Amino acid sequence: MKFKSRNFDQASNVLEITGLTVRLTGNDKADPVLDAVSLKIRQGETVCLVGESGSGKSVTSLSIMGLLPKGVLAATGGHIELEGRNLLELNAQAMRDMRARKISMIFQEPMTALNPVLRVGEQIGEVLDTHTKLPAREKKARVLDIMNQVHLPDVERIYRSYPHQLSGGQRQRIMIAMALILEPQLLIADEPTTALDVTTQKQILSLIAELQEKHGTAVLFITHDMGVVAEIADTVHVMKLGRIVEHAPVETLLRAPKQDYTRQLLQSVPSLSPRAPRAMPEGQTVLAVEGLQKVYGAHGVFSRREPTRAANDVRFSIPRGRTLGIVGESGSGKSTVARCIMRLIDPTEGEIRVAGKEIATLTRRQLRPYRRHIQIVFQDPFRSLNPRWTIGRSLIEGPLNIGEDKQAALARAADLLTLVGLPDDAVHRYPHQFSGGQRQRVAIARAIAMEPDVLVADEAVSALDVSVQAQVLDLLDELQQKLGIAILFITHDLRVAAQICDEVLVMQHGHVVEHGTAAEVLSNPQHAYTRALIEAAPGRSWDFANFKELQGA
Amino acid sequence: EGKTITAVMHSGLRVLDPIITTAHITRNHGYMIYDVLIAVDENFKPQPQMADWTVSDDGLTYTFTLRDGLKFHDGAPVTAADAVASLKRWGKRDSGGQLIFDVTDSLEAGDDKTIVWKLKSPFGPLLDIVGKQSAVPPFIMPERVANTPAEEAITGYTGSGPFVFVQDEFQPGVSVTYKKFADYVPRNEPASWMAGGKKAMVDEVKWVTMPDAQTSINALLSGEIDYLEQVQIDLLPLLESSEDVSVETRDALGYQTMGRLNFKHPPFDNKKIRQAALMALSQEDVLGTLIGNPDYYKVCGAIFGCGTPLGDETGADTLISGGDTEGAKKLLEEAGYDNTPIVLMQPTDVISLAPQPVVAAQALRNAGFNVDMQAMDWQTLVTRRASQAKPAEGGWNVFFTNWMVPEISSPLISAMLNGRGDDAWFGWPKDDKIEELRAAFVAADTPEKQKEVASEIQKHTMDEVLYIPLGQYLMPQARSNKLTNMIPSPVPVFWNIEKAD
Amino acid sequence: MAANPQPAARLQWFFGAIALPSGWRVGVGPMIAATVLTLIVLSALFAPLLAPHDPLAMDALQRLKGPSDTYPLGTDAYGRDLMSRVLTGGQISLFIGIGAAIVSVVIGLLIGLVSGFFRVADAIIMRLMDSLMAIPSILLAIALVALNGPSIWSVMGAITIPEIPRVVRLVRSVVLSAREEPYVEAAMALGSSMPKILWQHLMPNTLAPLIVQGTYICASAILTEAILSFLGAGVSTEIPTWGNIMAEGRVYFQIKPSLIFWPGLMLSLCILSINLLGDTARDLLDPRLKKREG
Amino acid sequence: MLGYILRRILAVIPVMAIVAVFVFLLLRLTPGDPAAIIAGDAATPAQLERIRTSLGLSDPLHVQFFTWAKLLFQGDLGTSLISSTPVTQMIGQRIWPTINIALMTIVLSVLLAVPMGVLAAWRHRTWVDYVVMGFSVLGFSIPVFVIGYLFILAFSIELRWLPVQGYVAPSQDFGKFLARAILPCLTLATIYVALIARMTRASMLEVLGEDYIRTARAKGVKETVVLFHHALRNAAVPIMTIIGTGFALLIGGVVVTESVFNIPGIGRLTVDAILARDYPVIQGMILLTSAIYVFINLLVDLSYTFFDPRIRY
Ligand SMILES: Nc1ncnc2c1ncn2[C@@H]1O[C@H](COP(=O)(O)OP(=O)(O)OP(=O)(O)O)[C@@H](O)[C@H]1O
Ligand SMILES: Nc1ncnc2c1ncn2[C@@H]1O[C@H](COP(=O)(O)OP(=O)(O)OP(=O)(O)O)[C@@H](O)[C@H]1O
Ligand SMILES: [Mg+2]
Ligand SMILES: [Mg+2]
Repeated sequence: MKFKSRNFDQASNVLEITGLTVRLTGNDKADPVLDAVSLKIRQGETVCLVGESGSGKSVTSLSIMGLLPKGVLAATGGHIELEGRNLLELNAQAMRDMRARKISMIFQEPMTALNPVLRVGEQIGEVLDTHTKLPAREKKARVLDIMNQVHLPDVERIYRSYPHQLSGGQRQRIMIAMALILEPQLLIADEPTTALDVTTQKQILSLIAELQEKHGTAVLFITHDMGVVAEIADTVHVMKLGRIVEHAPVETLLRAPKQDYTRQLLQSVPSLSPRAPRAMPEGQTVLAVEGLQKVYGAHGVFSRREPTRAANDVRFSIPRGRTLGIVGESGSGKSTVARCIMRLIDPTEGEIRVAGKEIATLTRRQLRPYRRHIQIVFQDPFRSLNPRWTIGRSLIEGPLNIGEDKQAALARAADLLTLVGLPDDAVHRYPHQFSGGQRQRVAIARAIAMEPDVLVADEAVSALDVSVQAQVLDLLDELQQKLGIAILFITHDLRVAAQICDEVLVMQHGHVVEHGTAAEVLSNPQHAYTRALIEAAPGRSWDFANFKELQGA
Repeated sequence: EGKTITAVMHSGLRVLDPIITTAHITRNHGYMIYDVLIAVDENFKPQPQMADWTVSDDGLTYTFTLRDGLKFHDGAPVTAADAVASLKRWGKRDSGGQLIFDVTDSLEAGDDKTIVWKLKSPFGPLLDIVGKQSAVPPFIMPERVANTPAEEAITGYTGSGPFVFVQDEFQPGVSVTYKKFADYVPRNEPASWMAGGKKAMVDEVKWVTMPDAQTSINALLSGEIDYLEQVQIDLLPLLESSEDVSVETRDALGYQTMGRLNFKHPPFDNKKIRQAALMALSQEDVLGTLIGNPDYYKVCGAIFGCGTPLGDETGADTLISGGDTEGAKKLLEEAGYDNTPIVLMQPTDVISLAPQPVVAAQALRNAGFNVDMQAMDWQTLVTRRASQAKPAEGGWNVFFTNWMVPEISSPLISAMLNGRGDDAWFGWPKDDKIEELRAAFVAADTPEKQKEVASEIQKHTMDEVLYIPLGQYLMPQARSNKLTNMIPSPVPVFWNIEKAD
Repeated sequence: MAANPQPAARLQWFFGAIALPSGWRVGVGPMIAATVLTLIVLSALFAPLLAPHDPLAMDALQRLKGPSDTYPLGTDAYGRDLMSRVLTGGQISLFIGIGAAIVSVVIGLLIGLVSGFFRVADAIIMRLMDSLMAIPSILLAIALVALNGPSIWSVMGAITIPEIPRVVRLVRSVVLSAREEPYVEAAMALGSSMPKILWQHLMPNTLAPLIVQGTYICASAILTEAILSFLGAGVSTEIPTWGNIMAEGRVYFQIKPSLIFWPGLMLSLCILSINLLGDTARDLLDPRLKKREG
Repeated sequence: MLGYILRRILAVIPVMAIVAVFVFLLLRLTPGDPAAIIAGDAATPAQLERIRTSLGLSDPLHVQFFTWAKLLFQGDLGTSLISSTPVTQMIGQRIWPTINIALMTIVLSVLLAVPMGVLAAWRHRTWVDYVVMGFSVLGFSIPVFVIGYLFILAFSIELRWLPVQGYVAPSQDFGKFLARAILPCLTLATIYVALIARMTRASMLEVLGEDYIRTARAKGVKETVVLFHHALRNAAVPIMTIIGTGFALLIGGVVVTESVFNIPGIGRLTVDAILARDYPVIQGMILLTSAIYVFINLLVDLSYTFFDPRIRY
């Protein structure tokens, strides 16, 4: 692993934050959201800000931009100095002048950060309208130029497109173009790649690096992905509960973290090297899929949509007690397969055999007795539990459906909660009284309550912080050992797949392109696509948990 | 730029055939554009209008002679053939007309100018009926129009009257415009009610409808309109302070308000119970609520109206003295009233008809009647009163209405005095005695004899309770002071009126 | 008149906020509204005790009189006591308002649930509802009332029918979005039957918006009743309602404004309070807003 | 795009068909006998029967319906039972005042309400917001006719600035038209403004919380541009929707306002027709207003594609 190791001692400061404190307005008693944050960024430097969700990364960036939500959050102390001026003291007009000219920002969600009803060319051009007085022709030329610089294809067409007509990566490039067109001294990027798949992420990261090089821009890069940090950072700041707990040049931090919190954070990052292969058990096949195909949206008189072949000739089988991972980039058809297997949607073709019974063609009513054999855990822990139901009610819904006695089911629900590591009095609480990780445990408990043979986990840990993610993965592992369930684990994160799967199946455009044991697929990929996926994984040669290079990389 | 009178009439003009409907607004429209053969003057005496007449000594042949210069609006001369066709069509619709045609031998045009009407037996009041001013006067139309079947509405609106109907500007229910008919030749006599010279003194008359009483008063006050045919008496104070506007009673006879019982169904098929209902009611209460201001109403027990030649108040003592609840109770008891509910229809949308049922319902209840007052709009009431079904099954027992006094001032005209059972007016009394009396009235050849019979009819009507007169009231009109010389006739007419600049 | 459901909007009347036991914070405005509404409802309920006279008793000699000891608010054109009529009028007006709200919400909820969940039924039901919506409600109401006679029931029916499609649309849209929630899919995966999912998972989502919509329907029904009376197609004049007291009184608007003023005041206060409470309920019940408040 | 437009237009057909059947049944299955009305005070049962036959009212229901529907297809709405005028002609005479007043009201309302709503959302929870919302709630709470009377009392009778009533076609004398149209438009606008301002505010509040608004601010764009260029266009779809569905409200208001201000429009025509049981006119009017409503909402739907490029299915 090659880290950046430039020295910035000579470089001038672009931004210097000292003792920045941000509080909830009208609530002085609550802990401050930012507690005396200090941070400096020098010309050409990339500073990464890491830390778990809610630690105050975004609030820091919004404070710099002067975009803290009015009436909710307010900076109550400290300085943010840029070119010798304290940004906190500027009036609204002066602050507006700063934006885009001196400091720019890219946001996390490329899907929502662009105005859906304006053409993207116009949106980039608006920066020029606001801060310069260029004639229309020149303006357009500059916009096209920056669009070329961010490597957008066919810029004339894209200039006239609306955001929804672009892919996520293209939209993020538009955001970057918008941020850099006036060559600001500081670029703030708040998780700019989290919503993108790995290959696109790689492109965007190298694009930012390239432009930074070209324009000498200082970058404040916010992320929770340690891999990304390893790839791009010069200096790293670690945040926890509104404070900066540690900061150091990147290599120093990754090799020799000083604070417990940092060590813990790094240790939670799953390794890309596959787990040790488990002994193949004798268990019978509990789920077998054969020639599965799903075509979306092939009807509608005036609908001009092309039918989407989201899954094509997918076949696999899982024996008891084993975990099969499905990986692939966004839109490759992973969820489609999961939903077909669950019969939440009807497959177009193919066989699905659960506990020896073909269920692909059963009606909903006929299906009901077989439901218990196969259960699912969804990605979003905040939406997969009915917010109006107590945890207990959610947990016994399935058992009641298969005729279990209510008292017995409730008693078992309490046991299940203990099993997934929650207090058993949680039965009476509501979902909003739990954190995301805890909710995901409840969701798992709900699935387990049916005593299924197969558990489908569709991105079940993707929404969670790395530390929480690690706990949930451990939980799944433990349950599998105790109960002998087969797990179908869907993820786009190769690190996660490497840690939990026995076998891995790689999907691209609805096709299975590679299928083998985790060790084979991840260490010795055959298909070009699989190789590209692995290539793109950031920090793939660093073993974060052990603070050293990965063996054999 | 000619002179225009903008008038707000009591309702919107929708039906343009003055023979097919009895609606007053259509009659008023008729007087604007049509002329009549003969017409009554302010002394209730028929006078020549389009025609003079002679009567044969045996009273069997009437000969009318058209005067010179009569022309339709399309320029064609008015001929006797036009008049004959018009009279015949009228005779099919109008109840008075029907009586004459019952005894008509022939009605023919003698030549272009003479109309000869031969009867089988003498019919004293023929001229009174042909010359009557209301409830369908025989307007003279071109023969081609008059040949329209009596059940269908006419579609051509050519008259020979002093004003021309402007078809293009007609909006049913909203506004109607009349232009002065330049070729109209008025009679030389001074105008007196519907008789005499009809001289149009303005170029245009525009009737507009205003659904809101206050709006029309405000419009008059602000000079947006010139004339308001009816002013609600309660609203008079709004007009009193204005110097530009006069409030006056054009027509000294006014209206009679009355109740009608349904003779076909219990309990009012029982004479005693009908009498009890009459006894329970008090004119003063009804009029006080309906009109309020005593200057504008008159307690009057005469079925032919007070101030008319035949008016006589016999038998109406309780009505005019405040009702006799106790007497009514006693009568009810004697009659063995079994508490059958009586369906009383109340129209909610006509201001001059809404209060009567409310007051009556209260009075009837006080006397021990079981009253089921059902509110509805006037058109529903009109539909429902035609139903002979049982009251519980969509029929009715009582309703109230108003007539202009000239429309009930004679037993020949008054629709409620028809006693022919199912062929009679709504309520359908089968009463041979009243039919005899009406025949006697036709046969009476002097005013004195007529008066005698009329007095019999009054007595009989009150005894049988053919209908319950609830008193007489006046409707003041308001006009801009620019308008002068309006004829004080029951029908508001626009000839003779002058408008200052 | 029909008020449509509006998404997130907050109306916090005055800053002085009062904390309710459950931790809900309600402005002073809604508190006043609740008090006013309670008073109006109570006065209507106890009208027979409070009214100084029989609201139907007429006195021909006391027409259009001003306030006096016997007639605290004066008399109307029939010499009836205005105060007694206004008090009693509240009964029917509120009955129509609340009745219309309950009936249209219940019917709309049932249709909307079915329509939101079953695609086949949806196409047909929504065409029907579109058609019902297309008929302007006041015209439909006038037509129904004029044709069926002006009973309380026809007025209520006339007001209710045009509201149903709006409720259906509301319920349907909630169901459409809620059924995409993972917890609904989870319930399916757990083998819950369609009716069960519909009633236990989806229906509760519609309750909050329905309560809000219900208040708007209630307010608009009371107002529509008044307008129908104004147009001569309301409840029988023998039964006083705020609407027909005003309709009868409108002729005397310039002579005796109190005939419109008092029922109008009661009506407006009542509707104002209901609307305010509806807005407050919407804010309290809207989870999105709660989330944004943090 | 074309598919979307076509689909929307085709969807109108079943809706109007159901409206037609509904309107027909509504009127024929309920009591009320036009023959009795035409016949007048002195009619005998026999006369009534003859009139009924001549009107085709004695035919079986389905025969009446098909006769009516066939003529409808030829654009013939029948002839008024009362005034014997063709319904199309009556509507032709009466529709312009209504259209002019309604259009003016819509324009006036949108011009007033949208800035009000935007302002309220922008100054969320300040006195500006409370005033706008207060006005909106109030606008819903006072019956239209009371507002109309109050305006007349104030502006026509006390101040004498404007005429009390009436209507003059704008083509005839625009000044006079304006003088007479202002009060009815204001009266009608109160509810409509309340409705639109409310929706604008709610919708803007939602949009102002979106990420792209933050993006726009991060570009240093001025607040007015943020509000009117970025936010309002995104908030436009629900606002357009409420303008469309609020049109039903407007029709209701028109009926009342036309009575109060004595405007010879179709609102009054309808009320008069209903009270007179003039079936062909009622049918024609309900069909027409429904068609206008459907048409307006079709336009509103199509306008979505203008405001939101994503709607192209
Ligand atoms: N608009 C807001 N209102 C109230 N509290 C807020 C608001 N925005 C952020 N906070 C609080 O500030 C703290 C820091 O939030 P912030 O968004 O900066 O976290 P983060 O580190 O960016 O997390 P993530 O990785 O999830 O984006 C959190 O506790 C959050 O609850
Ligand atoms: N309901 C649907 N109708 C039409 N197309 C759909 C539908 N759901 C998914 N698709 C399409 O099917 C393809 C596969 O989608 P799927 O959700 O299975 O991908 P995925 O691998 O789960 O992606 P991600 O990692 O983003 O969750 C995509 O192109 C998607 O656009
Ligand atoms: Mg963040
Ligand atoms: Mg997926």
